[in-house]
Amino acid sequence: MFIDALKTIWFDSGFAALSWQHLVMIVIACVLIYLAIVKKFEPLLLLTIAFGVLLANLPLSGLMKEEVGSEAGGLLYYLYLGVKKGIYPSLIFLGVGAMTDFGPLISRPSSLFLGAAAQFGIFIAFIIAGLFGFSPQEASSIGIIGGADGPTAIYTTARLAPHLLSAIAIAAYSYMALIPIIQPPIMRLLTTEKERKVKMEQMREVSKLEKICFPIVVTIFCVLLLPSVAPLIGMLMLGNLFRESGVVERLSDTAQNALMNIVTIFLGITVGATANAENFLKLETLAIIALGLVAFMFSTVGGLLLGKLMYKLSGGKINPLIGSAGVSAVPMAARVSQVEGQKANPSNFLLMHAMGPNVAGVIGSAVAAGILMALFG
Amino acid sequence: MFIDALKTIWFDSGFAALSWQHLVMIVIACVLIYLAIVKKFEPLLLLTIAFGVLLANLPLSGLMKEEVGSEAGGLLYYLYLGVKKGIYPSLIFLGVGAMTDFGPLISRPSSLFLGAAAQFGIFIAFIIAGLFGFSPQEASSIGIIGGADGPTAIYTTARLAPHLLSAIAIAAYSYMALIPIIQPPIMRLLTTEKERKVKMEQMREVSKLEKICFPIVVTIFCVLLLPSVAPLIGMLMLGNLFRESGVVERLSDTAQNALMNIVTIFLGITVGATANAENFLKLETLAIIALGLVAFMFSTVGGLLLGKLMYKLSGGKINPLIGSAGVSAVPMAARVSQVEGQKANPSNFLLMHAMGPNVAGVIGSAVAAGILMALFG
Amino acid sequence: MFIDALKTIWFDSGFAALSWQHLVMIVIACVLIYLAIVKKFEPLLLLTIAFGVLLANLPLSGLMKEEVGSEAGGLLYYLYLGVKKGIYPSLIFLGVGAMTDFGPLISRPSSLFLGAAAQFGIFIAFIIAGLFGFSPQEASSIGIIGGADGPTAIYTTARLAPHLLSAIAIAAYSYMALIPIIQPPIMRLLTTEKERKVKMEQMREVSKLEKICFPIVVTIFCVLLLPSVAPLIGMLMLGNLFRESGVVERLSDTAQNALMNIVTIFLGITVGATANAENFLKLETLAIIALGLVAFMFSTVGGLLLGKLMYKLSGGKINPLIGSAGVSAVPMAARVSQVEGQKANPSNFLLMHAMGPNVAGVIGSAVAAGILMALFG
Amino acid sequence: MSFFDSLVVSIFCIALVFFVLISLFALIALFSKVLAAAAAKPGKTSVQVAQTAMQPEAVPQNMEGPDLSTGKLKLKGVDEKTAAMIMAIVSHESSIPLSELRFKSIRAIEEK
Amino acid sequence: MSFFDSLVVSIFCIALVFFVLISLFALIALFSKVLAAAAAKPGKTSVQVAQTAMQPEAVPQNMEGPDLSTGKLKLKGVDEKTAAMIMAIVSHESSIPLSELRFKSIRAIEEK
Amino acid sequence: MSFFDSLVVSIFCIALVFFVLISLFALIALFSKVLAAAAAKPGKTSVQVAQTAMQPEAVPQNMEGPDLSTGKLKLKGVDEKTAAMIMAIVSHESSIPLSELRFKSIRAIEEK
Ligand code: NA
Ligand code: NA
Ligand code: NA
Repeated sequence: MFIDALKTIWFDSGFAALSWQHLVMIVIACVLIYLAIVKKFEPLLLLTIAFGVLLANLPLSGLMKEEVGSEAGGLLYYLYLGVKKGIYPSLIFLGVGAMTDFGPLISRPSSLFLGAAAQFGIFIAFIIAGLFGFSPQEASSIGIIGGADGPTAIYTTARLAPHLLSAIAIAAYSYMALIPIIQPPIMRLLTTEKERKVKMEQMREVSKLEKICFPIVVTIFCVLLLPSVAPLIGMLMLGNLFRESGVVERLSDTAQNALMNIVTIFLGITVGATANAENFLKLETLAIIALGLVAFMFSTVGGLLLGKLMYKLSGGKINPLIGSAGVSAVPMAARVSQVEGQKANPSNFLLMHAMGPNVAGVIGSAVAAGILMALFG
Repeated sequence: MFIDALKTIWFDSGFAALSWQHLVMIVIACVLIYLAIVKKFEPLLLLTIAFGVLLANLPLSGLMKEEVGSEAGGLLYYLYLGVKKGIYPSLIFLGVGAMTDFGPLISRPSSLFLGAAAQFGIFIAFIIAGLFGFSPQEASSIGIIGGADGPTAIYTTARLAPHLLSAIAIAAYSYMALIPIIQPPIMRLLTTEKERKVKMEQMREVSKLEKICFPIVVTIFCVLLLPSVAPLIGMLMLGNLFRESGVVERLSDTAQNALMNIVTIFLGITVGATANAENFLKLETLAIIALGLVAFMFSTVGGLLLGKLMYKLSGGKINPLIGSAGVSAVPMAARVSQVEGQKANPSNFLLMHAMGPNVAGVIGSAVAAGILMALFG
Repeated sequence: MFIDALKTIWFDSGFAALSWQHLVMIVIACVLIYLAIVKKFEPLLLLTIAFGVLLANLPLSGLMKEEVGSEAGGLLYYLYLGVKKGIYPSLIFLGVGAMTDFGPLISRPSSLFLGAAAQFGIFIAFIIAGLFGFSPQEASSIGIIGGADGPTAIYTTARLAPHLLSAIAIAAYSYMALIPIIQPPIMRLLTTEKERKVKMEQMREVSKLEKICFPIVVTIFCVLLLPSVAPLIGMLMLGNLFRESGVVERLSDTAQNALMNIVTIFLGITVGATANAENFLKLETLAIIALGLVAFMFSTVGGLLLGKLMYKLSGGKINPLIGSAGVSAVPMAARVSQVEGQKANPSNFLLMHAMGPNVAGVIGSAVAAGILMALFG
Repeated sequence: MSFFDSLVVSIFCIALVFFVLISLFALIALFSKVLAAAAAKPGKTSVQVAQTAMQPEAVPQNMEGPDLSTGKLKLKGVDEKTAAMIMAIVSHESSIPLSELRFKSIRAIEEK
Repeated sequence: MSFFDSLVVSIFCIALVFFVLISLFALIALFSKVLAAAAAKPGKTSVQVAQTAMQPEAVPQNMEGPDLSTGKLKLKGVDEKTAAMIMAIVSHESSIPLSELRFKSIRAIEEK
Repeated sequence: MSFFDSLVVSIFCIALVFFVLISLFALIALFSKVLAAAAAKPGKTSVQVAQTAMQPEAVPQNMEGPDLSTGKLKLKGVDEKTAAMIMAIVSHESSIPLSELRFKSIRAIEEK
């Protein structure tokens, strides 16, 4: 009889339901955990996503089971509602806004051109994805990887192509972590030694008043022009207003810490949990990963090319290396500009100059996402 | 064709849908932001509310769109559920309770009389609002502005007259910030120089045991007598028990900080977002603002008059200036008593004496709200 | 007329609806508050639960009123959803995982045997509860008190026998606090002076890599074997991975603090609020309290007996006193082992050795809960 | 609602507010007296002792939800001035800047 | 969606991105100028004074939602040792115990 | 459920609990051995180097989510032994028990 009972337990256990696909997914989860911990690939998100992938592929756990009638759903089903309804990415943007200093952007607003140009890869990937047979919604979500901005990519994908969510989120965060490997070759290829050596003038100080007006003006203008971008830009700018107003430090602190961390945990684990074997182990996923890389590369190219143009137009005052920082991936891409600039000229200090395009890139990706959602949402 | 596409974008944009009402609301939002940041009018709430007003009046953003069937609602619609269901004000009261020291009240329980008298304005405003044609539910919500207590006003209005929510919340927080301007003239008018000079006796020390018993006793009595006030008084007193028990500092800390700040953000932005032009740009709103001021003034009068009575009955031991602190608006009103007392007699130190009526006023407003909800809910 | 109005208020007040059962429950709530504050019985949970009991037994407050149609429910009804859906206990386990150092367990994995043996009481109580006429679901929930692990007990009971929730939660946390009184007599009874004097060898150092692999391996194995335990073990191990990975300190910190405290508040007050008089004032409750004690005692016995066996098999190297720590009740039970060991031999330092079985007991109870939920869920 | 009705309701309500707060006054005054009377009697020491026995000093690291209150300093048997001095001395002696030291509590060591 | 359509959509979109960000550029540049012009005029002092009057010094403990920023001290142009010294001196000079003082940032006053 | 059924279920369950935890024991023992064997081989250094290259020191303020862990002790230029010694000395000098002191970071003061 014990043998029978053991058999029952066995057949009700996940071991009996385990397929090779699950095993592959578990291995993928472990690789992602490795990348997050040892290689420090955006660990806040990637470690959490990876654990979500792991949990989702241990069969029969029912963690993502939908609530039906009076029967309770799974834990991750409930937590996932915040992704599905677009709440978590917006709240993360609230924290990002409270962490972001738009000073360098206000000081040199021409950074915005670079932040626009560095969305180039989004559309290259969009076109190629279309050729691969992805629907416009899917192609938009894939393209947005090239925005190099996690919450924007997750928000857009949750709206347009939720079945691709985990692949796109993983690709986006992985490539953001790989920025120091992806960008430098392109930067050296497209710029001359002389260009890279350019030292930029010190930026003017930005007054507190300008910093306070900035989020208000940007909100009014962007949300009026692209209503669909309101949750992202609105929350980003509210967080920034918390920061710059100087009168609500309590809220700014909570937006950056407790709230953002809680939301990050819930977002990461549930985005990961959408990566069940059926959704993830497809050629599509490989295509997404390839297209994500393409998007990152062309976004870098776009930023650099406009950087070169501005170098010329400014009579050599703008170092084109700051263009690649326009992809966002804050602050990693700006650091890469700094490192490459210093390699060419050890006394070069581009970091603060690159922060302008860097934060402009966040706005740029959100705008691009808003346009795509308006067209295909 | 590009022209056509641009036209489409334009006609789908908020610019095309923008009316002069929206513009007025945007200006109002900016004025509120100015008051919050520069004039430091209760910035925690007012800055957040103002940004909510701004977002709600950038047309077509759909931030407050209701969820219908399987179509997702807007971000602020979901966050607003916590206001609609009465959850946020209660949770803020949890934090307020954890921050409040009822020691001065326990030390001199007669402060409670002042906390009762200073609800006078609620009912004056209630009567006048009735004359203006407001329904009893609306009149109650308007009156409760005179309670000088934000969460109570929001809780009551969300229950009784949700269409007036933003106007009442803005009025309540604005007048609370204006307490140092509203109260002093009334205080000087109604009290004599001699009364204002009264120095009060030092209060007795309150034992830890008394402080622990206080929230329990108050909860039992108030909730038994006025069941509708349970969410407010219950949470206020739970927070205070966290504080005074001394054994759950973790919870007390979180109730005051992470939880309270998160809820404040969600509450503020969604209360603001109810201020769409149709609701807000009405004569009613002006009436509410006028009545709110009346309510504050008569609450102050009520507290002062009873203060004068207690001055007489006590043989001149009670300084009537502490009466005006009974309106709550913690701790602003108590500070005003302190300042006025010191003006009359530089060696006068009324602050701790005024804290008793001040915190009694919080209980008083909640009781008044409970009664009005019981009658008209 | 005033008299009439006062009558109305009176008859609508809780005083009129107050029964002797309510009064008994209020007294019970006050006793629990006393135990939590003065006797420091697990105050984080017990103080909050006790206040929930208090609120739930002040009649007519409607705090637990269900939402019906468009009519809003009570505050605690909404907060209770997190218990009903099993979300809160899982999130608390996330924090517990982030707080727990599994090092001592990895260093001496044989601790797991003790963590298994110390679940003995669960099944003794299960059998006796069956004899008393409890259903298998109820008997499982009662038995799980012997797991000495609050979130596990609450999770299991919310799934299997929600009507017993408050009684079981109160019993579980109370007995956990009473561990220093319950265990020592049993420990002295079952062990010899010679056994208690055993000094254990220093444990080997555990590498960071082992600590990182541990949560991953445990998750994969346990969730595969017992899918129903996924929410508890999954979150426990995710929290531990946050801790040990060393790359997401932000998340680890929030899981241990802001998130855990918020959830603790919501969990405690709503679990307490299920204790209405009709549910709680029954003979069943007394039976539960008695059976809970039996469960704790036999769990202790189980751990000690296996400890004695390991003492013999190891040739006297294992001090059987660490066996009783296998009941979990982290870290109280490990401290009791330390104290008793030191009484027998003042130079004895068992604490770290007892931490192994102690944390193994957490896994053991979760596994036992998973089995019972798989059988009777 | 007519003016007269409003007036009646208002008078009723403010009376009720007074009634509730006066009742609270009575309750608190009563409680304070009862507690003061109770405090006059001793007898709490046995509880204290039992409590102490239940909490051995050795606390495993990180297992108990460390007290993470935001930077409150508990002073036991030390006045604030002394505490400030101790902190300055510790900082100086250890060459660790005060901004890096966190004091959780300072209590006088009772001499037995 | 055909390749041609994709291309057209993409060109349209990137153009629009540029349009939005260039508009923002114009707006910010405009605002900066307006604000700079406004800043040239004085007149803010009266506001400051009124503000100060509204916030008497005496602040009751724990009533106002104390600033609970997580205890980070920002140092600008000052090393930590100096900062510790400054804090100790301030504490001593003011007779306010260090536990009651909260330093938010210490920055070197640049000599001009 | 009859007593006999309960008994059988219980025996089955406790056996299963033992089975799961013994399996975990085996797994952990196995893993520890595998990891110990793996650790014997070197070869991680290249990864370390690459990693370092990827994180230039210059970190823009406030952009990265500052490290806000509570109560971890950061050591900079001090080994753990020295740190322990420093902590013991501070504790002794100040008569403040170690459990009451919280050190946020200890860093060597570089002599210039
Ligand atoms: Na971007
Ligand atoms: Na009031
Ligand atoms: Na256990």
